[in-house]
Amino acid sequence: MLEVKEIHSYYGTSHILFGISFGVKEGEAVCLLGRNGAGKTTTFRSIIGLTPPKSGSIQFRGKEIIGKPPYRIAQMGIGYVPDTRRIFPDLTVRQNILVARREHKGAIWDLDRIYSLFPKLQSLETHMGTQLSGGEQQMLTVARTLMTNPELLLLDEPGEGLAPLVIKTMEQQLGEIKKLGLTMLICEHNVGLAINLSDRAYVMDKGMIHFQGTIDELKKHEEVRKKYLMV
Amino acid sequence: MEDHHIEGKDSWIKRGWWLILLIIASFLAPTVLSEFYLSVLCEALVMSLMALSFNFLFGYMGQLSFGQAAFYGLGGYTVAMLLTKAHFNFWLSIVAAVLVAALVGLVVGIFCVRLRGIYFAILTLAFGQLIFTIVFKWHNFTGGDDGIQGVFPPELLKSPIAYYYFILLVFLVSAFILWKIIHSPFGHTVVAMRENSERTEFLGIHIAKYQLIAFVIAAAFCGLAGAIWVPFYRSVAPSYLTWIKSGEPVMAAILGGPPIFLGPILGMFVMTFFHAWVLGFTVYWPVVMGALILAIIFFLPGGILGFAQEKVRQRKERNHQLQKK
Amino acid sequence: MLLETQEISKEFGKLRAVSRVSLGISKGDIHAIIGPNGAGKSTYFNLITGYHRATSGRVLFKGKEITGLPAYRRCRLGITRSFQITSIYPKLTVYESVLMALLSQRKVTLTFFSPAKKFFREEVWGILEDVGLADQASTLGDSISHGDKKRLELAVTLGTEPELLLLDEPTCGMSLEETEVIMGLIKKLSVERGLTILFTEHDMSVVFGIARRISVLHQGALIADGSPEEVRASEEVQKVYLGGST
Amino acid sequence: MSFDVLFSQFMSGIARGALLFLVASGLSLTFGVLRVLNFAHGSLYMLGAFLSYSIWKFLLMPVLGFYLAAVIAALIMGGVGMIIEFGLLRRLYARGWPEQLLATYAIILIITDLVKWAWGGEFLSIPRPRPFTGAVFLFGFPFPSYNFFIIILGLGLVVFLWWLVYKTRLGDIIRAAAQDREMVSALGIPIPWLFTWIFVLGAAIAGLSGAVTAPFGSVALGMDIEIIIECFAVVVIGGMGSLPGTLLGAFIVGQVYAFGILFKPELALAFIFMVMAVVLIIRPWGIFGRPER
Repeated sequence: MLEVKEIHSYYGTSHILFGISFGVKEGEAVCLLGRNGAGKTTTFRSIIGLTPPKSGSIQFRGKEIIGKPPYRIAQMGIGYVPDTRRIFPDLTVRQNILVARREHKGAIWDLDRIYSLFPKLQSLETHMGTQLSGGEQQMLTVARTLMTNPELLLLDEPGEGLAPLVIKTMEQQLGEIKKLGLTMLICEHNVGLAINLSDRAYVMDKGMIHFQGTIDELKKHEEVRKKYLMV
Repeated sequence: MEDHHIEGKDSWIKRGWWLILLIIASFLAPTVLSEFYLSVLCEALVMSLMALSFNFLFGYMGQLSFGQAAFYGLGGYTVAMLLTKAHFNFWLSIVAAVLVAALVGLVVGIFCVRLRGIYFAILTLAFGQLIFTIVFKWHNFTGGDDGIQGVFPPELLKSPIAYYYFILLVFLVSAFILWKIIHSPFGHTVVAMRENSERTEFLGIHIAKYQLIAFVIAAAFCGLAGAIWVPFYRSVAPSYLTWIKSGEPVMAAILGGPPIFLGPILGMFVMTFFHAWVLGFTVYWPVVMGALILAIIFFLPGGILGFAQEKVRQRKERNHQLQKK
Repeated sequence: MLLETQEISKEFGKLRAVSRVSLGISKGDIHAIIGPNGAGKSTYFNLITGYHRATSGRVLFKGKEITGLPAYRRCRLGITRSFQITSIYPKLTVYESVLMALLSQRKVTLTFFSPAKKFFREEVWGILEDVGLADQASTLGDSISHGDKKRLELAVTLGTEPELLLLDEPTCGMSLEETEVIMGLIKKLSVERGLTILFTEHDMSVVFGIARRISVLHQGALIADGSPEEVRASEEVQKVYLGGST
Repeated sequence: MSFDVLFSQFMSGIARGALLFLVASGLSLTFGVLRVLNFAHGSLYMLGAFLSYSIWKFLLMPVLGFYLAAVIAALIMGGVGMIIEFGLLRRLYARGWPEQLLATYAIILIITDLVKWAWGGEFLSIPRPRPFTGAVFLFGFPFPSYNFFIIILGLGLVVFLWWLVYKTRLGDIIRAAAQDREMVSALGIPIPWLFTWIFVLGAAIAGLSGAVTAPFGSVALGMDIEIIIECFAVVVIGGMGSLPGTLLGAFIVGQVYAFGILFKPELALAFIFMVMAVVLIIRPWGIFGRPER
């Protein structure tokens, strides 16, 4: 579904990604693990087109997407959930969700469905984006992206800065989304949530992929865990 | 570091030869130029001084002032009024003009340095326009729309050639002083504020204070530029303070290359001589200038010198890579 | 006590980022502040360096109250910080960046006519040698590697000749080798320059490797404070923090 | 000073404020969404005024001519706006703001010369259109009824913009894009398209406001600079990119101007700047503005 090949990305003049390659198949959940600064966020920004790679190739459903503006890539079916959440502070919760709505055939998400998945958001409907707690903001970000009816969901650090109990709830909700058949790419430096949700894992450090395999393989591979993940 | 220092001294003569040649050429200029082009050269030098002082704020401190014409005009008006109304000494009038510009710069600066980026540009523009309006509307004091005519330099500088040498000297000394300031610890701080003002604040620098000092210095040199121009042109008018005038140094700096000391001078020379040439066959100079600005923005990002530097750097890199291979 | 915070709190609207934290940092110590993301570490740092002003409580440095002082004044008193996201001068060379700090610290920034490059050669080279950046002195800040940027930031903070150095995640985003180099450097600086160091860190191996004292923040409040052994043994800490990450 | 003088100055201040709002709202909207400060906004206003004059002359319709001319001028200016955004600004979004600023400055120079070439340097004027030729009595004092036309138009624009920005989905997108355009783009909303239409809207409003000033008898070169400086004062006082801020700023500047003229006509602008200075000392980012990032 998504095929990333040998991409090199730069942030200003600094070289961040050094030939990253990986793939995500339809219906699976894959995680990118690695410490802060390993290049995970840049990888996501490269996919969605916010930091287009200088070389390499990214194909989504067989079509090259490097060079397309972010809104075109999003319209093709990639939904991006950024790590800093980026709620629109001047909009209410409801407006934050509705602003992303995009009608197309096969659209499955609407306000009702979002509210049944995240009942908390319904009760906060008229609050401003900034009045929410961290966990609520995270739900809202996910909800907002779901409204675009993506086929592939990029989740950047969905558990970042959340209390353990909230992370559990988040994990459960993401699990339900996964059951609906949505393909997911998750990145995390805090290994728990991503591992529980994912089928396969890639481990990144310093802009390179150092390990790839199933979750079980990763669990067995103590050296990789020690060296790159510090667990 | 020792090595570096010696190498620096050695190559100074090597690298500076063209500058020395230019200065010698500028001293010889009156012998070859017609009176018309000599006056264009005078204007280019005066405006270059204005552009240098503007670029001290823009290229080095990273703040775009769209109100420098106000200080230029104030310098001009101070000299004009002191000479025609108070019959003041010429040299003291010049000094007074610089002081007036610096003082007004201080007052305006106190408000402006609180802001950054585009907000700073708007506010300087607004204050510049305010000063323009006051000068324009205060008819019985400033002559309003008519300006002030009959501003004469002293006997010594009566001839255009003598006055040209005066302008040249003031320009060279001022440019040297600005160059020294830019390379002093103060200048280093100014550049650091441009690069990362938060970091600099956490190194113990009171940002607003340093910005204010730089603003006053720039205002003073702009005032000086206006002050030496008016006795040459024999008159001053409110158009000296308009934002069209303020736009000229902005454009010169971007045309020449803002991060380079000589950039705005080159830009101003190109503009002034181009202007003189264009006026030969059309009065629609602004439209030409507008088109020129757009052309530079689109085709010469980084300005003339910036573009040239980039080309040289690319060639060096290529040679370097070839050598490696 | 070199630095003391007495019951300081910081509120952002309804959110209480730091809640009545009282803590003393003694001279010459290497003191770590740990806690999960969002525990208030960064805000606590900002209260000490003057980036934010405390909603209530007091900050004392060498016994003098500095609660209301702006950042540049605190820096002049001897408190310097590094940033989690490296904050360097992209278009200044490594040498010039460190020079900037020294110019500011030695109060010569209002000198207008002598060349800046003539000042403090020895001191700048000394610092560059210390942090191992001497061979990159004339490289621009944005063209050195990530690890070197972190080192450069440390070098710049040293240029202000601080007594108290606050490091926000000094090994963030570094490889293992780079991390070890930085850890050694921090230890060395603490001994040779007599620095007091307060730092935050995610990487527990760094924390337990060099900290002589550890304070744990959780949801803005101080929940533990003591030697590494004590903190490791604390049940509450195990529960909120160490337990959560494994 | 008697009540009738004060009241009449107040009302003329309201009218002036309404006109300022007409012009400044477009400037503020463009800045709020595109983050480009359009120096040439005043020039669009001036061009709108000159265009409406010529269209009015061409139409030769006694009653409807003025209104029709104003609408056509606004539409043409919308088109000009599209050319500017599409041809110039779009290529500069990735560059620094100084270059964007200089580009709009270049547009000023070009439009000024264009107007000089096409219409010359004379003062032009359109007679007040019916039914706003006479005076209206308010508490027994007469006021030019055309002022009320401007006030009604200003209020109409307030309502329209408020509805657009706060009550429609497009408004949600506008506010979201003003905050975080990258994120909006990542949600699949075509930002370039949004930018073009916002700029077109701003230009059309500028053209319309230029057209409706023609009956004040002040269509002339230099009207662009005069209005843009006051608009800067409005947005600096109210807060850049804020609709309520622009409204409040326009009201304040209108009043200060009206009473300033009463006090000392030469320094009316100076009073505006004094108010601006006071606001800046207390809130450097304007009354309704947000601190810069």
